[in-house]
Amino acid sequence: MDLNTMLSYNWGAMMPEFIILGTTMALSILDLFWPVHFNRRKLAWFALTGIILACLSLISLFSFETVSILSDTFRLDSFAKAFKLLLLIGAGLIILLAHSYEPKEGLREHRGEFYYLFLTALLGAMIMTSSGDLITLFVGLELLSLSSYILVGIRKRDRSANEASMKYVINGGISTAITLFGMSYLYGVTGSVNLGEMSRTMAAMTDGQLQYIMGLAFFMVFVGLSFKIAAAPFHMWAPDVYEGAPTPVAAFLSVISKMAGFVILLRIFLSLFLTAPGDAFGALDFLEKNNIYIASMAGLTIIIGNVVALRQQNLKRLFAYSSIAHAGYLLVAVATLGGGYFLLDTIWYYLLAYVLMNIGVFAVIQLLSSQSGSEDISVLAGLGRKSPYLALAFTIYILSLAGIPGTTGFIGKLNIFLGTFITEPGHFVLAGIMIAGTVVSYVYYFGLLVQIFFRPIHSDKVVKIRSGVSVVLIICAIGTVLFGLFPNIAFDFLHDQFGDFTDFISSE
Amino acid sequence: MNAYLLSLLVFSPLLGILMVALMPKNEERTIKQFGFFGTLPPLFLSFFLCSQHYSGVALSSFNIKLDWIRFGNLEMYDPKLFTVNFELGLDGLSLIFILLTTIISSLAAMASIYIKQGWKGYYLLFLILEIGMLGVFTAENLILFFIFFEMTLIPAFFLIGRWGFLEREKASYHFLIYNGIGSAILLVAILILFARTGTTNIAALTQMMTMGGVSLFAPISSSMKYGLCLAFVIAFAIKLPVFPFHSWMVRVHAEAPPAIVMIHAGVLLKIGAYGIIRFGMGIFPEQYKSLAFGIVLMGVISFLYGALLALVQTDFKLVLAYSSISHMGIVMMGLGALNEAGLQGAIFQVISHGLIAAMLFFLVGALTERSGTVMLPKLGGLAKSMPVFSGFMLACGLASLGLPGMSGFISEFMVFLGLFKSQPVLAAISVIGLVLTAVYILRAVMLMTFGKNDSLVEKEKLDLEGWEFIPALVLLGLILLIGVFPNLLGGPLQGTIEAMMLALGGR
Amino acid sequence: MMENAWLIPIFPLVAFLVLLLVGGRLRERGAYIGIIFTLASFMLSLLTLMERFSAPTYKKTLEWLTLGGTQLTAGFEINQLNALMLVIVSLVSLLVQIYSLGYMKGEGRFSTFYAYLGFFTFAMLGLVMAPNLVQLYFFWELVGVGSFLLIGFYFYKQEAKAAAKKAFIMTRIGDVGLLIGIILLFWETGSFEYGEIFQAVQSGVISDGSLTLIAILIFVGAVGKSGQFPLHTWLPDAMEGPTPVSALIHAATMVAAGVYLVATMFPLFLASEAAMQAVAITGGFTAIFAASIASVQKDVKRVLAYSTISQLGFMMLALGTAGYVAGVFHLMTHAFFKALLFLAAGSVIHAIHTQDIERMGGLWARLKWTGPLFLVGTLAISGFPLLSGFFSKDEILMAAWTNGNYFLFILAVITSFLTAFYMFRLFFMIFAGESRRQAKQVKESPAIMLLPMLVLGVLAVISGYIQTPWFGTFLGEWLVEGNETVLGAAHSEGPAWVMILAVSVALAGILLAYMKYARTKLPREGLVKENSTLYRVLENKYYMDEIYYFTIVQMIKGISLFLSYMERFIIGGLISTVTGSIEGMGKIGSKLQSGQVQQYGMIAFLGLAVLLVIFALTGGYLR
Amino acid sequence: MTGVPLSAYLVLALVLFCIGLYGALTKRNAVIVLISIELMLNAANINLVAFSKLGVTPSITGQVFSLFTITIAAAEAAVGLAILMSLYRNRKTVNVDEMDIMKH
Repeated sequence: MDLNTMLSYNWGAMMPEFIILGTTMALSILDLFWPVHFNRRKLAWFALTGIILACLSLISLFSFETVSILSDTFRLDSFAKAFKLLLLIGAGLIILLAHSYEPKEGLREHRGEFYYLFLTALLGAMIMTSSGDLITLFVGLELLSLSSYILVGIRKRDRSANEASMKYVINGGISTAITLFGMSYLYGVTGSVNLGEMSRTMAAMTDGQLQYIMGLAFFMVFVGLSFKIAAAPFHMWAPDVYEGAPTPVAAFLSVISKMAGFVILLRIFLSLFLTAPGDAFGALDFLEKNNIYIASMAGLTIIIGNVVALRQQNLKRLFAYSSIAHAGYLLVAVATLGGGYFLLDTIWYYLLAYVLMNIGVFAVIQLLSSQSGSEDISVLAGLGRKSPYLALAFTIYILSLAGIPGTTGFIGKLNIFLGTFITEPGHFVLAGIMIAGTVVSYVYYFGLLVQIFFRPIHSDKVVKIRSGVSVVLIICAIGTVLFGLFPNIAFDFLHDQFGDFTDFISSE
Repeated sequence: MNAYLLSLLVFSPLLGILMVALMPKNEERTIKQFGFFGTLPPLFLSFFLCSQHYSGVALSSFNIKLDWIRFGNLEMYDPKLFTVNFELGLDGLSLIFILLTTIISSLAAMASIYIKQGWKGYYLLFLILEIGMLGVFTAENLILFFIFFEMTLIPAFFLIGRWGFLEREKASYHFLIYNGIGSAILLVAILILFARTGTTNIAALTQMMTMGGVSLFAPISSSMKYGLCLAFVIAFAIKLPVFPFHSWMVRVHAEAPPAIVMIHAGVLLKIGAYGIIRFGMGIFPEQYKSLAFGIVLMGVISFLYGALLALVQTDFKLVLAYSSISHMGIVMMGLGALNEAGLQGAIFQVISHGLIAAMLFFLVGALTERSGTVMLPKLGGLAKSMPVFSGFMLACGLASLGLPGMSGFISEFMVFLGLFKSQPVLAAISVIGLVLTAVYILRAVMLMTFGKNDSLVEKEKLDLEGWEFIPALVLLGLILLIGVFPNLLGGPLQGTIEAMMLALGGR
Repeated sequence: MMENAWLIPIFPLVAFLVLLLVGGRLRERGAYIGIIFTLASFMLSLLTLMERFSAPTYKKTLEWLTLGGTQLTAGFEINQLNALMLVIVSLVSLLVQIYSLGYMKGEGRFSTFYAYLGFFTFAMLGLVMAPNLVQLYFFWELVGVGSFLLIGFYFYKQEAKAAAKKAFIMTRIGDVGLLIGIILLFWETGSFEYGEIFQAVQSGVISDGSLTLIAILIFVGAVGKSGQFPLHTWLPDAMEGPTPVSALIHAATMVAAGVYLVATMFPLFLASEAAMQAVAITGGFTAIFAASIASVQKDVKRVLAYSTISQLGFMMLALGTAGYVAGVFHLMTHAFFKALLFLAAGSVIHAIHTQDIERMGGLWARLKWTGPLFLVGTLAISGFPLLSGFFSKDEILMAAWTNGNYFLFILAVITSFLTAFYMFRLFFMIFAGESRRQAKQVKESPAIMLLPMLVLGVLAVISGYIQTPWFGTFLGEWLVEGNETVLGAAHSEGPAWVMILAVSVALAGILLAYMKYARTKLPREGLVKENSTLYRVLENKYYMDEIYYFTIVQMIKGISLFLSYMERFIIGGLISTVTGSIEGMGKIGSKLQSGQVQQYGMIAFLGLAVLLVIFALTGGYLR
Repeated sequence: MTGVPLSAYLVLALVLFCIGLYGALTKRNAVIVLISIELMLNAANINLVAFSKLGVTPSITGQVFSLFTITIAAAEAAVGLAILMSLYRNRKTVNVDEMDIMKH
């Protein structure tokens, strides 16, 4: 690989990643050399600028043809574009949140680290969306994971933060190992790490033995990635880690990291297992035949997430379980493959909704908990009277999470259901579990609203809202309602820009 | 102009919302006034619609259809597939329900004067609730219907939980969860239809389900049609509510603020009946026919069960709650009768009970304001201290037990007329309920108004006064009007009923 | 005039509305509004009746309710029967209202009282003018409400409250029967109109079974309204209402509505032998049953109430034995003399402020007008020759005899005897014997009360002469005119000894009463000993109330309580089981979340292992 | 050397993986847990290398992959130990089972 080849690559395709990378490096250098007394908070604006630039460059890449560079390890297809956009939006919002994050003991000198670690994590996620082979995929995954281990524990002197990050490392390490082990088998049966090639080899696979190993590998990869998306029974780290992590990091884990998990899951499933034969005769596709496993995990995740959330008193833990449940809903879409017509629309839209509503919720949690020093749900008490607009915004997010019409959450769920019903026979049991889970979720979601509107005021302290958070709150609230009432804004955008994601599998 | 009139009607409470929202939150008087004025635009618009109808303008000319959502990217198959339009429409049935909604909303807004705190939030939610109700009755497709349906749920949850009586939170939870289950079932049914046919337009679905349409995707088997029809019926039976699904509603009646129960009993429960007529009967006439026996049975059980339980309650609100269950049983009986008399009777019963229940709860509100309780053992002899109130109460009670000359009689008469034709045995069993109804209503009303005057109400200035006459007189007037000239109500319904009967296959 | 007959019920309605709206301010003057409007109504009724003598039946209907292809109509019809009823009702109502002016003096809620009376009169007039069954039912229930309101007029009295409720509910039971009957009839004949129904009945399209069923159901309605056994218990209690109300509603008009109903539906009943039997037997049994109770009651109004029940039974008996004319005739005469009796009793009560006849006596001298008028009424009801009751009762006995139902005939004769006995028992106990009060305390009623009584007294004497075996059967001929084939003969011819028998049993009854109560020649306890079982049974009205209380009322209460426990425990338990199990799952879930990271890993590993094992064992063929 | 079949390497890797998993899930000392995780990652490396040499379609990419993996494993170990150190500073323990202030 000489210089000419290097230069012949269309590096423009990696523009957003380069921008993020550049910002990260700039930030780390700045952090290193700026005087100690200099407020690191300002670095957030650099980071935000970087993200916005990356976003703009990504938008300018929309018209870019699908390319794959670096011998097909990095692909810029519509799938990558679409999900990168979501990642960047989410990251931008979280940076704004982090900007006004003020834990009791303060972040002090770690604030600078926080921003560039955050960006590296983002970079990892972005690479995952674009990766065209297992190596980049794995590297991206680990970049994301390692950065988030540190982010979780960035409050070095906080005991629960230490514990959370330790737990995260151990669990994450195990999951990485399992994933990698599965990937090694996949490599073994195909002899390649390039997704395109692998998919071709696997599609032509007739040897029952190899198919069997491929099945085992599938489960290992799936389980390993399930840690990332916190699907039951691989979800158990999530509540503890969310609780111990700084609120913006919890938001990051529950939104960006989970989104990355789904993206990689889809990448692998769709490019490898969709076309792989499910049995020796090749009558059924692998995914089609084995979707019962995914479906039962989805069901389990929904049940556990919603049911255990009922008993939570800590806001972050509660939303950890809530986000577990939402992962379950998304897994339903994966299991049913969106009925064959709706898969990517559904997941993209749901993740968009999820970004908006969940970051909104975490913004409110951050505001309230940093003010009162407690994360108990009683800090919400009387919010409706104390600061009605904040309460209104929170209500919007909650309604959206609960899937009430008029919000994005509803349209998202609706999409998932369409996918479950459109095939024959429909996935009625799964849909039943999902709808039952939704009803159960009303209990705890509305329990929060009960605190806000029906209970007497918890403390008279006025909630001070920094501009960064208020921007997040407003964007999330407006987005939630806007895309809920006029989802076609999002759908049309998706279809106009990315069509049917037809360039997903194609590779030269 | 006509095309936008309906959307204007549905969203006209927004004007009030805006006005109330702009008020500072301590301006009690102004907020209450604006809140009430906010219910007037829809009221006048609905009157206007009604007058248009009577002057011969076809109701369908008010229909509106705008592009809204398109799910999936299936343009290459058929651009109309999986589209959900914003489409509102009107027919005789919805016109009647809209009138009921606007009238009761205005009166309930008036009765909300009794609300003691949090006026701003109250009226905002109240007006949102009204938008939801208006939307439910005009929605032309299932998704839109569902959206408006849920839109009634959330404000009602807050209104009950925040402004209700002692156990309000529990009541609001029960309300939420039961209705949540109901709407979950509804949603599943709606989405199965949507997923399998690619449309949610009610007319198109009716066409497909009865004539057998072409499905691009997996077809809807006939057993699935039964399932869907049953799902619709159960979902709306929870809303109505009938016997096994009623316990939430009892709590709501007992704990919600009376003005909200006016809306709740007056309009919200009626969505159940509307839904069964529109979707259960409308979309799946074949399947509905074979479920009819079960529906009637459910109705009969509710009718008797509600009446029997109302007999032993000591809280007047609970008496009314069980009486509502009982009366909704009559609706089910009518709906299951599968003939013109039954269906028309059921619709009449819906409207009539809406008015009567609204009036009763208005009176409950007025009494609570004065005595602080509506526990029957604590009341008595109100006829002496509050003769006018007692007169209205008695009139209302009589209306409720189906006295001729009042709206309740017409509906009960028609329902039984219909039921004796199609299910004579069940009808014969259920007539016991007519006697029981008289027993429990007289018991409750007479415990309050008759007897020795030893109740808590023993202060000066007790009787109804001033504005309080307006809701009472308007409602009583409407009850009497329908009772004496039933064709005023029956006229606009004929078209809808005929169409339904045609689909059900004759009388 | 007949085309304007719809105004007849409208007048009292207007009075009702006016009094309701402005009555509070008018106070006692409100009474005049009621009286004037009722007078207008009476005059109009009279004119209508006059016109009806020469003109044919007039009927006018308007569309009322569209029911698919069927149009229900509302309107009015003036035929012989209801033209007559209109006059009776409006006349009695008018008289009672005039009477009340005196009787209710001092009552604070004067206008309310007149408003209720107006409402009742409206409903009753509407009932008799109804051209179809739906409208009849419509007013049928309104009449009940009028009665309910007036019985409960003294709302603060516990007894009045209970009586009002009982009256409404007991009659409601009957009403339900009527309603079912009407509905079934509609499905059999396709119409609610009398004419079409009768046509259908005569054309024989209805099977015998359903015909009988329908007729009996309709009769159930009549049983409730007319206080026939077994739904009679409300009527004596209804005496808690003001006495003029008892005269109007529970003697002359409303309770007669049942008889009117059977008379109106007579062709239907005629078509079913069994239904006729049922009517006759119920009537006959009720007649003697009530008469026996009346013989021992001590409350003047209750005696009259049981007497009313008994007389209504007579009328049913007449109808049931095909004596259409006899029934209607007795209905008319009874209206007059029973109203008279009640008003006179009211006058007595007004004078001495008690209703207990054992505390009365010797009032003949004090109540110079009331006494004779009461006597006239008593004689009339006892069937004393040449008074109205004599003729009408005679007509009934004739009908029963000619119908060939000898058992019922004997019942009727015994009842006649009992009637004479208990009525004169009442009379003598009130007016004969020694006075137990100071002269000053007892005052004759004012003229305003006496005048209506006088009018009724005259009518009680002369009204019988429109249908006598001697001076022609004008009433009967007119009533059956045009319908002879259906309604039967204008007059039942029978052996002359029937009349003699009737007179002699009446006289015997009077004599017995005279001996026992006026002369005290015979011990008062001669016939039935006090404290004997039979006496107690009679005094407690055969324990009917108690039987109902302990069976039906208690049973329903029991069911209700059982259901409310079921609601609380079973349904509530079911709900809490569901919520509890969900909560329990949550509890287990959060217990598993022990904070031990290695345990998390273990669970995850187990998850993986399970997936792999299942996949391995099934070879990936799980589906 | 060439006589060793692919399956032997695969079994070795599997055994190593299981040992690592067992250690990670049972050992109290966090350091050992981290080491066990390394063991699991290295088991995967053995697989990769073995497949690269003896797989159905041998190729060099497997070895490239394992190089990446080794690097990442190192980074992971570093991060893990760093976190463990800061934990130790605050808690004076490296026992995994004492890390349970957040639960339920």
